[in-house]
This record gives sequence, C-alpha cells and structure tokens, in this order.
Amino acid sequence: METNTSFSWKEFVKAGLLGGAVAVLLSLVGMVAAFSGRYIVSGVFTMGQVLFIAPILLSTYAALRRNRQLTNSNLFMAGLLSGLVGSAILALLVLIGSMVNLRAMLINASPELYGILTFGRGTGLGIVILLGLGLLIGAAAAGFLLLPDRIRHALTQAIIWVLLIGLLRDLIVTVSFRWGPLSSIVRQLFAVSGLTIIGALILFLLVGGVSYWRWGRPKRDAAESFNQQRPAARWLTIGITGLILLFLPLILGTFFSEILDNVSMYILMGLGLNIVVGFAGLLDLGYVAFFAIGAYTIGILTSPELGIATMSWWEALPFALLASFLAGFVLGLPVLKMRGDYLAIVTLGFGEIVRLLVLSDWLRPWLGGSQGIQRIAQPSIGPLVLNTQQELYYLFLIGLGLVAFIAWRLKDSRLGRSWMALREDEDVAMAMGINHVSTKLLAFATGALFSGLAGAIFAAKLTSVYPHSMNFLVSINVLSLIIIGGMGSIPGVFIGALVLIAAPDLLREFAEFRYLVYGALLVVMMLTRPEGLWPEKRRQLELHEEEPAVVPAAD
Amino acid sequence: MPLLEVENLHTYYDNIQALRGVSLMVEKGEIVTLIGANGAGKTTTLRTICGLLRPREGHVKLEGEDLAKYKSHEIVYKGIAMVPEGRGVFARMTVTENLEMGAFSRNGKEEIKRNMERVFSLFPRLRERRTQLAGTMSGGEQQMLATGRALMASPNVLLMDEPSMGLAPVLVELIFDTIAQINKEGVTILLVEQNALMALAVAHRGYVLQTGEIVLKDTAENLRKNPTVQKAYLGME
Amino acid sequence: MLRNWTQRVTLTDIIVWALGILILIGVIWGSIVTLNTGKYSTSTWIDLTITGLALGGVYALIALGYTLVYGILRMINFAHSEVFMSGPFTATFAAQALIALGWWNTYPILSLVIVMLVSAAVSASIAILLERIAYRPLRHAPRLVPLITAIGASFFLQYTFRGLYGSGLKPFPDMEIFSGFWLIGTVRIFKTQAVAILGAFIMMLVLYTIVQRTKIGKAMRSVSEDKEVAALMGINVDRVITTTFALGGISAGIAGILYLLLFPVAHFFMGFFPGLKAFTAAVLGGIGNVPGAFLGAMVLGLLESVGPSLFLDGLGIPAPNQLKDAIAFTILVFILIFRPSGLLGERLTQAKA
Amino acid sequence: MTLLVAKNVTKRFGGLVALNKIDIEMKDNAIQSIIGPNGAGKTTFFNCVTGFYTPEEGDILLGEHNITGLSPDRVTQLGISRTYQNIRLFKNMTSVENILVGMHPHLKAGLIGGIFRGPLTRKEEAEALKEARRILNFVGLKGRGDMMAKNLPYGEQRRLEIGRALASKPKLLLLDEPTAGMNPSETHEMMNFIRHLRDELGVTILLIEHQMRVVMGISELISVLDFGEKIAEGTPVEIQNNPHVIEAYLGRGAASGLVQAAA
Amino acid sequence: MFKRSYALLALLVIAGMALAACGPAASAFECTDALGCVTVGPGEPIHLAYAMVISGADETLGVDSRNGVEVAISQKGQVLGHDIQLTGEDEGCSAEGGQAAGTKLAADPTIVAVFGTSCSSAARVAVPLLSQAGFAIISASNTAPDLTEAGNENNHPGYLRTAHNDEIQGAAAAQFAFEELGVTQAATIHDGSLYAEKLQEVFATTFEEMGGTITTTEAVDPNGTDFKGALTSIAATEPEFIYMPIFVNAGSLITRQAKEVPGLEEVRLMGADGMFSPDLVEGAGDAVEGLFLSSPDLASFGPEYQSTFLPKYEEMFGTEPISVFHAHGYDAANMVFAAIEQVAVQDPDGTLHIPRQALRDALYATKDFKGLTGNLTCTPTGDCADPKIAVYESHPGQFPPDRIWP
Repeated sequence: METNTSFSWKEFVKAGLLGGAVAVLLSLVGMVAAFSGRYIVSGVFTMGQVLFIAPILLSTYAALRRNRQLTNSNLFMAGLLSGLVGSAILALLVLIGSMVNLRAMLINASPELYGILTFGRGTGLGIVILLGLGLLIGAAAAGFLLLPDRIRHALTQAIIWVLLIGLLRDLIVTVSFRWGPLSSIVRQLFAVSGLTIIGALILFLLVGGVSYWRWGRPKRDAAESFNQQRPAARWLTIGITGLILLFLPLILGTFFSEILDNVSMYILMGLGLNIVVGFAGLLDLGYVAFFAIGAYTIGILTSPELGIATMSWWEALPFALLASFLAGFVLGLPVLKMRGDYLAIVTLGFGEIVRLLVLSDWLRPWLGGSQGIQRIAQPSIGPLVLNTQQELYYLFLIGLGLVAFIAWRLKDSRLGRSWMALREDEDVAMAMGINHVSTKLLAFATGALFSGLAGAIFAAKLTSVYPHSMNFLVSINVLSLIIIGGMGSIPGVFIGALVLIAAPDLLREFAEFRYLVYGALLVVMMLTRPEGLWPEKRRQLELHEEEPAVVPAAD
Repeated sequence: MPLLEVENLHTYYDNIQALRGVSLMVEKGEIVTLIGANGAGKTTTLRTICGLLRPREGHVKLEGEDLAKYKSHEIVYKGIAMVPEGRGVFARMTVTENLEMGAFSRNGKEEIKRNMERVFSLFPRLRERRTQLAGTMSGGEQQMLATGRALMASPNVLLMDEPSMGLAPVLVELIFDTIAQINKEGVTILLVEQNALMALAVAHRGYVLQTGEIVLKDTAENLRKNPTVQKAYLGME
Repeated sequence: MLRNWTQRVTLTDIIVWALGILILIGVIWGSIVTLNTGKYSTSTWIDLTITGLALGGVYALIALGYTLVYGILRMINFAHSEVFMSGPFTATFAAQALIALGWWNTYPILSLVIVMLVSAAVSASIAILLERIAYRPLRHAPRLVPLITAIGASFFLQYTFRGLYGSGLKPFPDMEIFSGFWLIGTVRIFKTQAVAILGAFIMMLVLYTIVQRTKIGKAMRSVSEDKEVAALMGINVDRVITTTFALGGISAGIAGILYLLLFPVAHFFMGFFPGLKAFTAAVLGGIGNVPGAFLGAMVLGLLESVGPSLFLDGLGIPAPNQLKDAIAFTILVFILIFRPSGLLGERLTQAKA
Repeated sequence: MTLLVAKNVTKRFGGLVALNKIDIEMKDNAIQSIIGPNGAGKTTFFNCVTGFYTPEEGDILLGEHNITGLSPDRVTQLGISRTYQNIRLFKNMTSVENILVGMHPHLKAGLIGGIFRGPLTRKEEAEALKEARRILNFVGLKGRGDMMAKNLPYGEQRRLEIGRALASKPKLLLLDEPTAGMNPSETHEMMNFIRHLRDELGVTILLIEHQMRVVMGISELISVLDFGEKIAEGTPVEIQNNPHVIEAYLGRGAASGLVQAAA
Repeated sequence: MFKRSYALLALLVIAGMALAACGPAASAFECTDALGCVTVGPGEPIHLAYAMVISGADETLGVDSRNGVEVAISQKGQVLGHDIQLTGEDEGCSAEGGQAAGTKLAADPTIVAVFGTSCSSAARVAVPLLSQAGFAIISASNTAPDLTEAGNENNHPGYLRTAHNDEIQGAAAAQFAFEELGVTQAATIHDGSLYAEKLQEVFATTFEEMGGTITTTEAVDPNGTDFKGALTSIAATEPEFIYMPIFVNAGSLITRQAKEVPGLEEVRLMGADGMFSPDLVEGAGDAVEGLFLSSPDLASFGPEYQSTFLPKYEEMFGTEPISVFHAHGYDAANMVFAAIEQVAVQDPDGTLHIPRQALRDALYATKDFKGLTGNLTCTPTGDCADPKIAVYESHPGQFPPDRIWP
C-alpha cells in the first residue's frame, strides 16, 4: 500500500453525493417534513433536521474513516469537500424547487419542505446557510474522527441518548402520568415537544460522563455475563427478570401493554416462523394463513353471531390449535417437495388463497365475509375475564414462555438436527435416512401451530376478526423480524420484534414510513449483516460463506 | 523474457490462505506442468493466473505486462485461454455454438473459420457431432470440445486443468497426445495434472506444489527421477 | 411394474393426487353445468377469451423479465413487480406533459412512442440499479439471501414511489386512435386489446431473437450455464447480467404502457398483483424459457378471464369473480407440484448427483 | 449368500439411456468395484440403488427386500449408505453432529420426545453421543468432534463422510471415488482402511473408482460400464486381460503398466 | 449496557426532582364535570388527535380526512388564544390497528377530542376505548349503521360522525332507482370492504322491499383491474341497473369496462360517495357519461368548498383531494373548535379548562352547523351528517356532476 498523503477527491465527492442523495430522498418521500414537527430539543432542532443532516454527516464520516491515514489537514479538506457536495445537492433541490413547480410530480416538494431545508430564511440566504451547514458538517465529521477514542465514544453515546429520549418524549411523559409525583418531575425535563434545553443538557452531560467514565472498563455482553454467574446469582437474575416481566403492564400502563401485547404476538409468530425458515430453511411467505386459521377457528366456535357454536375461549382453543396444526400439515404436503424460492412463492399464493376465501361471499355464511366475525369470547379464569390489554398480556406471556421453551428444546433435538441437515443438503439428508417430507411437515406444522396460537389470542384480544387483518404484510412483518433478529436464533426473534414492531408503535410519525424503512432495512441487512442482530452462531458462518471455505475439493 | 511469469502469489479464500508465495514461469513454446496433491493449490494457481481469483500479493505477468489491472474476461483478450477443471462445456448449446463462444474474444470471421477448421482437424470426432448438444456427449468428447473451445481464442498460453480427470485410461493417452500436438503447433501450455506420470511424460519442465508452496522445480526428466517425487506422486516405493 | 409403482407411491402423493383430481372434477363439473344452463352466449365466451388474451399479453411482457433474470441468475427477482410499476407510473406524468404540449391527440403515435420510451427507460434504470446495488454483491450468497433482499427492495421501491408521488391514483389519458373496436365478423375486438396482444407478441419475438441469435444473446445463455467459464471465454459477465436486467426492465416498461392502455389508472401498488400473476405465468410456461413465458401468460390470462364464469359459476358459488385470483394461485400451486418445469420448460434432470 | 442383486436395471433421461439392462450381484462381505469412464453410468447406478432414481425397468433387491423405487430414506433404513464423489458433508455442522445425523435411523425421539426430553430420550441422546465419538475414533478423527465439518482438511473430510455413512450401520456401503484427489500414500492408507472396514465391521462394499491401482488392489470382482452397458465383469486379472476392456477403457499402455505394477 | 441505563435513569429522576421543586402553582379553577376537565396551560396548545388509516392499501382514505382536519386547523389558527396540536395514530383500517391506536390515545389524558376512525372495523374496537377515556370522538368516514344505532353494543357515548349512515344513502339510492328511474331488476357489486358491502346490502333490502328484484350480487377485488368477468356474469342475469357503492379505482375501471360488455351497454350504473371524486371522471373517461352517483346534497355544500377549501388543500398537500372524506374531516374539526369555544373556561392567565362531558354534550347538541358537507345537525346517537342525499349524473370531463334528484 502506498503511503500517499494526497487524497483522491473523487471518493469524497462520491461520499458527499451519496449522503446528499439520501438526504434528498428522505426529504422528497416526506420523512423530513413529517418529522419536522417533532422537536428533539425544544426550540433548538427537530428530528426532521436530523434526517437531512445525518445522512451527509454519516456518509462523510464513513468516507473519512476509510481514509484515516490522511494527514489532519487533508482530512479536514476531504471532510469539507464531502459535506459541501452533500449540502450542495440539497441546495440544488431548493434552488430548482424555487424556480420550477416540482410539486406537479413530487407531492412532497412543498414550500414547507423548502422552508425546513433553508431554516425558514428564504431561498437565497437559505442556500448560503445550507452550504455553510455542509462545511460545518464536514468539519465536524473530520474533527470527530480526530478526537481521542474515549471522548468520541462518550460523545456518540450522549448524542444517541439525547436523540432517543427526545424522540420518545411522548411515551415517557405518557407513562409518567401513571406515577403522579414523578410526572411533574419528568415533565420538567420535557417541553411540549422534545426535551427542554436544560433537560437535553443534563442528559447529554450525564450520558457523556457515564460513558466517559466507563471507557476501558471490561465490557461483557449480557449473555456471557449471565453464563458466568454462579448458579445462585443466575437464578436471582432469572427471578428478577421474571418479576419485572410479571409486573411490566402494571408499571407501564395500558399504552405500553398494548405494545407489549403486540410485540408478544409477533414474537409468538416469529418463533414459529423461525422454526420453518430458520431451522428448516423453508421460506414461507404465507405464514399469515395459519394465523388466520387460528383466529377464525376461535371466532367460528365462540361467536354467537354465526350461530355455529358458542364455546368458551378455552374450549375452542384446542380446536384452533388443532386446526392450524392440521392446516400446516395439509397445506404443507403438496408444497414441500419444492425447493427454495418456488416454495416461497407458492406459500405466498396459499396465504392469498386463504385471505380470498375468508373474504369471499361464498363462505360468508360460515366465515362472515368482509363483515368479519364479532363478539368473540374472551378467556376467563374462574370469574375473572381477561379482557384488558394488561390481563391479556399474561396470556401472551404464558404462550410465549411455552413456545420459546419448545423452540429451544427442539433446536437441540434429533428433530432439530434433521431440520438442519435438510437445510444444509437435502439429498444427503435423505440418504441419511431422514424422511424429508415428514420432517419438513413437522417443521411446517409446528410453525403453523405457533401461528395458530397467536391467532387464537389475537381473536380474544380484539373480540373480532376481519379478513383485512389477514394480509400479506403480516407475513412480511414476521419474516422481517426474524431476519433482522437473526435467522435461526431464538433471542434474535425477541430483538427483531422489539426493533421492528415496538419501534414503529412507539414513534407514530414513523407508521407512515414503516414499510419503506422495512424494505431498506432488509436490503441493508442482507448486504452488510445477513446473520442478523443477534445471530445464531452457526448461521453466521454459513451466510458469510462466499467461496468454498476449503480449497476446492478436487484440486 | 518468459512468456508467462508468476511472482510470489498469495491467494486467499476468505481468510484461508491457499497460495503462499507461488512463483513460476513458462517460456514460449514450452509445456510446463504443475503437480501436487489435492488441496496443494494447483487449481487455485491457474484460477489466479486467469483472473478468476485475485491475489492478495504478487503478480502475474504476460510478456512482462502485469495483468493485475485486467478482469478475467479481459485477460482472454491478452491471449490466455483456459480449459477449466471438469471441462465446463455449455451443456445446453451445440458443439458449434460452444466453439463460437470460445471465439467470443475474436472478431475476424476468417480467423474464426480457420480456427474452427483447425479444431475439427485436431478432433475429427467434433466435426461429426457439430449439431449435438454438448451435454449429451461423453466425457472424452467433452474434454475435446473444451480443449477445442479454448483453442478458438487463438491463445498464446493455454492453461489446462486436469484434462485427464474421470476419463478412461484409453482416452487419457489420446488427450496427452493431443496436448503434445497442440504444443508442437506453437501453443505454450501450462498443465495441471493429478496424473503425474503422464504429465511428466509430456511436459518439458515441472513444478511440484505442496500446501500452497512450490517445493520443487526442475525439468520433467529430472523430476521423474527424483526419489521424493517418485515416492509421493508416482507411487513408486 | 405395478408393484414398483405401488411401492413408490406415498401417502403424500395420494393426498396430492386426490386434491388434484377433486379440483379437476370440480372444474369439469362446473363447466358442464355452466354450459348446460346456457347462461352465457357464444359471443360472451369469445369476448371473455379476447379479454383474457389481452390481459395475458401484459402478463407475458412482465413474465419475460422474471424469466430472463431467472434464466441467468437462478433467482426470482421479487422486485420485478416494482420495476413494472415504476415505468408506467412515471409515464403518466410524461403523458400529462404531452397533453399540455397539445401533442397527445395531434401526434398520437409519436406520443405513444415517447411515453413508451419514458416508461421503458425508467423501468430499465430501476432494474439496473436494483441489480447493481442489491443483487450483485450477493451473487455468491445462499439463495435465500438475494430473495429476501428482493422482497426488501420491492417494499422499498413501492413506498419510495408512494412517498415521492403520493398515494393517489394517476389517470392515464385516453388516446383517441385507440378508442372503439374493430368488428371482425360478429367478434368485437377493442383496439387497445389488439394493441396489447400484438405488442406482447412482437416484444416476445424480439427478445427471443436476441437471446437465440445475437452475440449478446449467446453470451447470456453461456453466462446462464456457467458464469466462470463464460468469463474465461472473454465474456464480461457483469455487463451481460446488467443487459439482462435492462432487457427485462424494458419489456416491463412497455408492458406498463400496454397495461395503461387497457386499464388507464396508475398507482404505487399496481405492480404487486400483476407481478405475482406474471411470475405464475412464467412458472406455468417454464421459467427460463422465453416463448414459455408468453404461452404461460396467455393461458393464465385466459383462465383468469374465463375461469370464474366457466368453472365456478356452475358450482353455484356466489360472486365467482371474487375468486379469480384464487384460481391463479391454485394453478401456480398445482403446476409447481405436478410439472415444476412448466409447459415448455425442459425437465431439469438431476443427472449431476 | 448374496446381499445385493440388481437385475436388468434400465434408467433413461429423456432420450439418453444412462443404464441399459445392468445386472450386478454382490456377495455378502465382498468388496466389489464398478469402473468405467465418466458418463458411463456408474453414479447413476449408485443413485438407483440408493433410491434417488427409480429405474424404468428392472429390480434391485437387498437381501429379501425389493428396494426398487423406494425413497432414499427407506433404502437407508434398510441398510444401504453411501459417500459422494465430491464430498457432501453438512458443512456448517460439527463432526459429531454429522455423525449424529448419520445415526438418524437408529434413534427414536420425535417431536414429543424432543420437547419433553424424558429420561428415555435423554438416555438415548447420551448413548448416541458416546457412539458418535466411538465412530469418530474409528475413522481416525479423535478430538475433531467439535470442529465444523468445513474446517477439516480434505482427507479428514473424506473420512468423516465415511464415518457418517457407517453411523447408519449399513449392510452395504457404496463409496463413490473414495480416493479422488489423494496422493499415492494417502491412497494406500485409504485402501487399507477400506479392507479394515470390511474385516472389522463386516460391511459389504461397492466402489466406484478411477485409480486402477486401487481397483485392482482391493476388489474381488470388477464390473466395467461403458455408455450405460456392462461390457465386462470378472476378477482383476480377468479384467486386465479382457481385450474388450483394454480396447474400450484401459488402453494398451495402461493395461501393460498395470500388469507391471501388479507384478 | 444495562447497568449504565439504570444509573442513567436514577440520575434523571434525581435531576427531575430538583427541577420539580420550582413547579407552577395550582390554579383556582374547580372542575365539576362528570368526566373531568382538560387543563391547557398558558402557551400550551390544545391537544387533538386522530386515529385514521395512514399506511397500507387503504391509506388514501385516512390521509385525506386527516388533510381535511389539518386544513381546518390551519385556517382556524388558534382557539381561544391557544394553538392546536394534532397528533395521531395509524388505525390501519383494521380491528387490531383500531385497538392499538385506541389504546395508545386513551392513555394520553391531554387529548381533548379524537378524529376517527377511518374504517368501521377499527371503530368497533377503538371507539369503546376512546369513549371510556372521556374523549369526544368524531369520525369523518365511518358509515356502518351499528355505530350510531341506539342500544347497539357498538354504539358508545361520545361518538359522533360527520359521515352519513349507510342506511340513509343506500335507501336513497334504492328509492331513486325504483321510483325515479322505474327499474325493477338491479344487480349490485361490492368490493369486499365493510362500507361497500353494507351499502349494497341496505340497497338490496330496500329495493326488494319496494318490489324490485336483485338479479345478482357480484364482488370484486378493489385492487383488481380486469372486471369483465364479473360484468359478464352480471350481464347474464339481465339487470336494468347496477348499483356499485365502491371506491374510485375499481369504480372507474368498471364504469369503462361495463360499456364494453355486451348486454350492459345500455344498463345504467350507479355509485355512491366513495366514487364521488374528480379522479373518477378522469379515470373513466368518456364512459362516465350517464353514471349516477349518490352523495350528500352538493347544493348545501357551501361555495367555500370550491373557493377556499380546495385551493387551501392543494396548497398544503400539493395534490387534489385523494379520497372522498376530506370535507367531512374539515367539518368534524370545525365542530370541535366550535364546541370547545362554547364550553371552555378560561383563566385570566390564559389557562384553559375544557370539561369533557360538557364538550360531548355540546357536540351532540350541534344544530344547523354550516359545514362544507351541509347543514349538520347531530342526533342523540351521534349521526351528524346532513341526511339529504342527492343523486348526480356524470358527464365526461365535468366535476362536480349535475344534480338530478331529488
């Protein structure tokens, strides 16, 4: 490698272009404007501004990092260049927008957007400010890179936490309402939107300080430190976690209970799909079908509306589970001879067929058609009917515990090995005496069972089911979460659900852009970290294998 | 100046090192063979030369020009053709189409025609089967086709990877005869072979590769006499 | 022989076959009842057939994109439905501009060509970008990985277009020269339908010729067989793959304009179902096979158009047309079970084991 | 006592006849080989025996079972297992796991057992693990149990593959080019190992092999295939002197070379 | 990681306590309302919320109504000297979405009123939650009859709507067809949405009661494109009239394709307000000639709709209205503003107290409110829409169409 002190300006122009392009995209799809009402620090800056500044900053920083060997002055030059290019693209957007009515095509190219981008200073001055900001960004990126590691780390942490807490203002305030005295304290830190300046300052110093202080101390990840604990301590950890889980809805209130329920439901489905996709390697895009079957079975058997049966929820549950398990079996039979991508499309087709059938006028007398089924029974324990989100949470918790246990046990069993072998090499697995059909069917049916359980609880939670709830996007949600979490990894399912289900639930502006972000996330994840956030160890090796790792066999 | 020169190649598969500083050279008009056990790096060396793999260190030079700046498909234009391991004929294309693909890098219609004639005279069998799909031919015929296809590019250097693999012994002899004949017509050949006995019989010089390193180099004749080679690769006790 | 056969047959096969036969009986029974009641006249059936063929033409052009890409990379470009959506969606703006210029009905052919060019260019660029950014780095990854990427890219594109252009409907203006119909005997063919069928057929021929006869076509075929060996022939594999995606994109873009002639409303979700149907068509015809995609699409278009009235009506199913997508998906499932190589696809022997 | 009888086996792919009326019989406890050039139908024959292909005509009997057209898993359960020409291990599983998968037909735990892990299941798993380690030792992979299969060196992968095949306790073991890519000394070792297998475990072995040295060295009976036809069968000496084989397959030079080497 | 965040939390709490010590003094106002009061401090905005569908396939419906609300807010500026803050949740046009949105909004006691939901399926789950939280809930697009049917379990206190009940519109359409046009054979089409299915059901019941015959009921996919099959099936039953209370996309294509199906050329088509949009005229082209649409009586739509509302909408969102219930959203918002102004108690320092029950009562008492969609008068169960349904006949390139009935 040549020790060249000059830098290739092309790379930094590229970085700037990339950052600028992303910023323009975020602006034009409407994210910047949507988040511009959301202050991070009240009166100082908004999430909208973060959204168009961050891409340029990050892209510049990444480019600089790749060229760390440059001299300081060159680093600054490069940073300025990249930042300037990035902001110039945004400025160009503003300039063009001020001359041509882009709005005829691009509905978000609104005066409001230009106002946000130019900080409300009009086109001329705004562009100057924007370009200046670009230089500032570049300088900041370079300066940031030159900071000592410890300070940089502390700074990063502090910024991230301020952003996070600022964004989650509404939630924190909402939860705090449940805790009278705390509420008024918490509300002091927050403004009507975002943190107050003082709040932000306190938070910034606090996090920065703590993380500065912690720098260099041995870090252990949670799982490892858990494993290293003595048995007694371990049980204590489990006990405390259990207690927290038990009282979570009481601590957090209905708002969070709803999110918890949702997350739990998706984890339940995720664990099921994880068996199908992660363990057995069968990509199932029609997973929602089994969810629908579980939910509808409960509906049909408990709702007085259809006049078929009026069981209690508990009585109907076994039928729902059986129905989804059998459906997994029956639907699985014909499709399991297929491999890979064909299977994916066919299962997608199945999901759609099920949706079309529950929606159809044909089956309306039994399934309710588009009017759905209402007045579905809710489970009761003795005299207590579980009908609030907090109460239903426990139902989810029990289901989750059960299912997670089963998934975990199966993973290390003879069956789990067979799934893995089939995933690795189907022909060879068959030659080992593994019946590929029945083994795959078991994976399919077990996955279906879990999904059916989720559906059954879902029906109880809503007391109604509609065909519109059974769409393809549910399958995509579940698939995304297990992939983001890490295919085949059980803790990954939990992480994935927290990231993909809880986060958009927490940030309401986000809902509109949910699938945009999912899509981008899936692509980026597959390109950079195909094994997911919490990978299963084995899978990680497998997905990074590009060329045969061993020198080709027949050399 | 040697026609093909390989200097100090270090090639990796992910993080597993397959070549540890391989250097060799091939003079114009020679047949040079590379022998070694499975996993020694023979195929890797060939793949690195023709650009399918990128070395982490080292150079491949053709007539003194470093090939690092060329992609694998551009290297063909420089005059290096390869008969890949396992033959790699296009199974769903006819014999003629396969040969045409071999001439992909050539533009002159005349030249292509001439080359085609040359291949057909070298392997009369192929002429008979011109319109047959390559996938339906026997292993020996496929080997002929693969060799012919490589010749269609009018190469200066022909890289051959295990041409005798999986062939009937009776065909092996034929293939090696052809190799000698092609060489006589002026094509320089770098030959990787498991069948060291045959390879050393036809080659001028040879290199012995072991776990990614050249451990021996000499004329073919001397190598045949070398007791280590005899023991390890020729199976003589 | 019989003994062998009985040994080979498993419970799975029996259930699958039973299901297949059951459906077949249903189809035949339904058809007989429908035809017996004489609810529909002959000209109605002809009308439905033509409608089906026109729809099939659009599916065919989309299916070509799936087939080309599958042929060369052995992957399902799930985001192809968005490649299809992007072109016509953008073209509606071009059409509005042409109307503003006053060209739309004064130079209709020129306008149509311009709109098609815009549509094809946008679709092709999206396809190329997709390949460059999302698929190329994953060429050696396990098969699930690019498929998941494709699903992600599909969503990203859909919602990017939604964000950029809004979620409203974008009407595509009528063209005067294509309004009305021709009468051939007693058969009415709407001009737009004729254009769709014809356009699809021509495009299929062009692509078939490119793949079979031209140098780049042969390069595509050799890349589809073995990328490394193709590179050893001096073929720039990356460029060939890019070309393949571009061809698929162009064909999808043209499909989009034909689609808009038939159904003159564009919106960001318009790609999803046609994409799925076209994929079904590609599989039905034998994926990787250009004429197969065309044939499959025509058959699918027909079944979808005629099927509900023919099979389901006779079975006494109310609102049978609600289930026409279910017909398409059922076909997909059964084709993949009974003849995964499709109508024209070669049987891929596993001789390599 | 014959173990395997293949009668009149014919397999076609489209118009191509890959196997044409092949008869092969194997005695219990024998070591036999199939030779022939690539594309002669050797591997196709293996695939017919192991259930991956169903022959269009003919029968294959294992002992008294007619196994024609049975699915691969059934065939394996009846006592046939195999290795592959290009090693096909479960690359991302450890050596032990590979062996455990091989033991699949002899384990019982299913869905319920896997979830509840009753005492029986636990005992079974423990014993299986012990057995797997024993097999690893037997094939010379002691201490490699927890290594990912793909990280093993080439020779060990071959042995692991054989170990995995042995784990199903086969009566008949099919080896597809077990010495491919080995140098002479490794090849020699492998030959000894194959003999050892037969002598120690009483497994009947059918080989596909290209290296004449190996074929001639250890086979008791050799069948020669060419273009899907069996053109000869006999002891090594008979085969080497069969003019038909010499012409179609061995060639004069090789044949004489072998005779010398054998001498 | 974990430890760090605990420490952080603890420190935050302490810091917060210190700040809390200098909190504001309690106000003198005493709330006597049965449901309590919302207090809006000086300088703080009045918090309104929406629960509408803003993502997924049905998003145009919700986004459009929300836009209407935002136009109203923007035009209003301030209410009693306070800004108006609008936040919201996506109800996804589904029951589960409704539950999530309802639960989350119900947990925020600063909310005064909620606009929503967009879809009736969401309403059935969300409304009880929001009602219990004491909010006033006004929907701009729920049309299912059960929501405002007295005594129905889906009817909840505090719920009102500016959208008209399906019962009224469906019945009006039937009346128009049978009495005005004199047809006796009608077919119906729905698209599997609650809205369309209910409307066609009401139409069918009324039509049959009057003595007409429903020849067949077809259902189509709202995202579909080729409806010839369905239309051919309908043609085979030889109706004189087709009622299709669906949405713009499928509606415009069906309008076109019906002209191309033999036997239907002369059959009159009729849509409902779900199709009452300029997009339909554009999408259906010349085929739109003679299409009937039922909609609230445009004559009672104030002229402001064309003169001020539409320009404002386009200025704010860069597009023409993308669905049909924007004006209803606008009216809902203005009703709420009026009601707040009526019941709120203001302290001298600007602090605002809004009693919840009083607010609901004020809304229910709305009478002759001049809105864009007509003169709104609310029933005791919350139906506020001007029940005057008119029928319009469309002509190519013309919007709004001609009012022809009554």
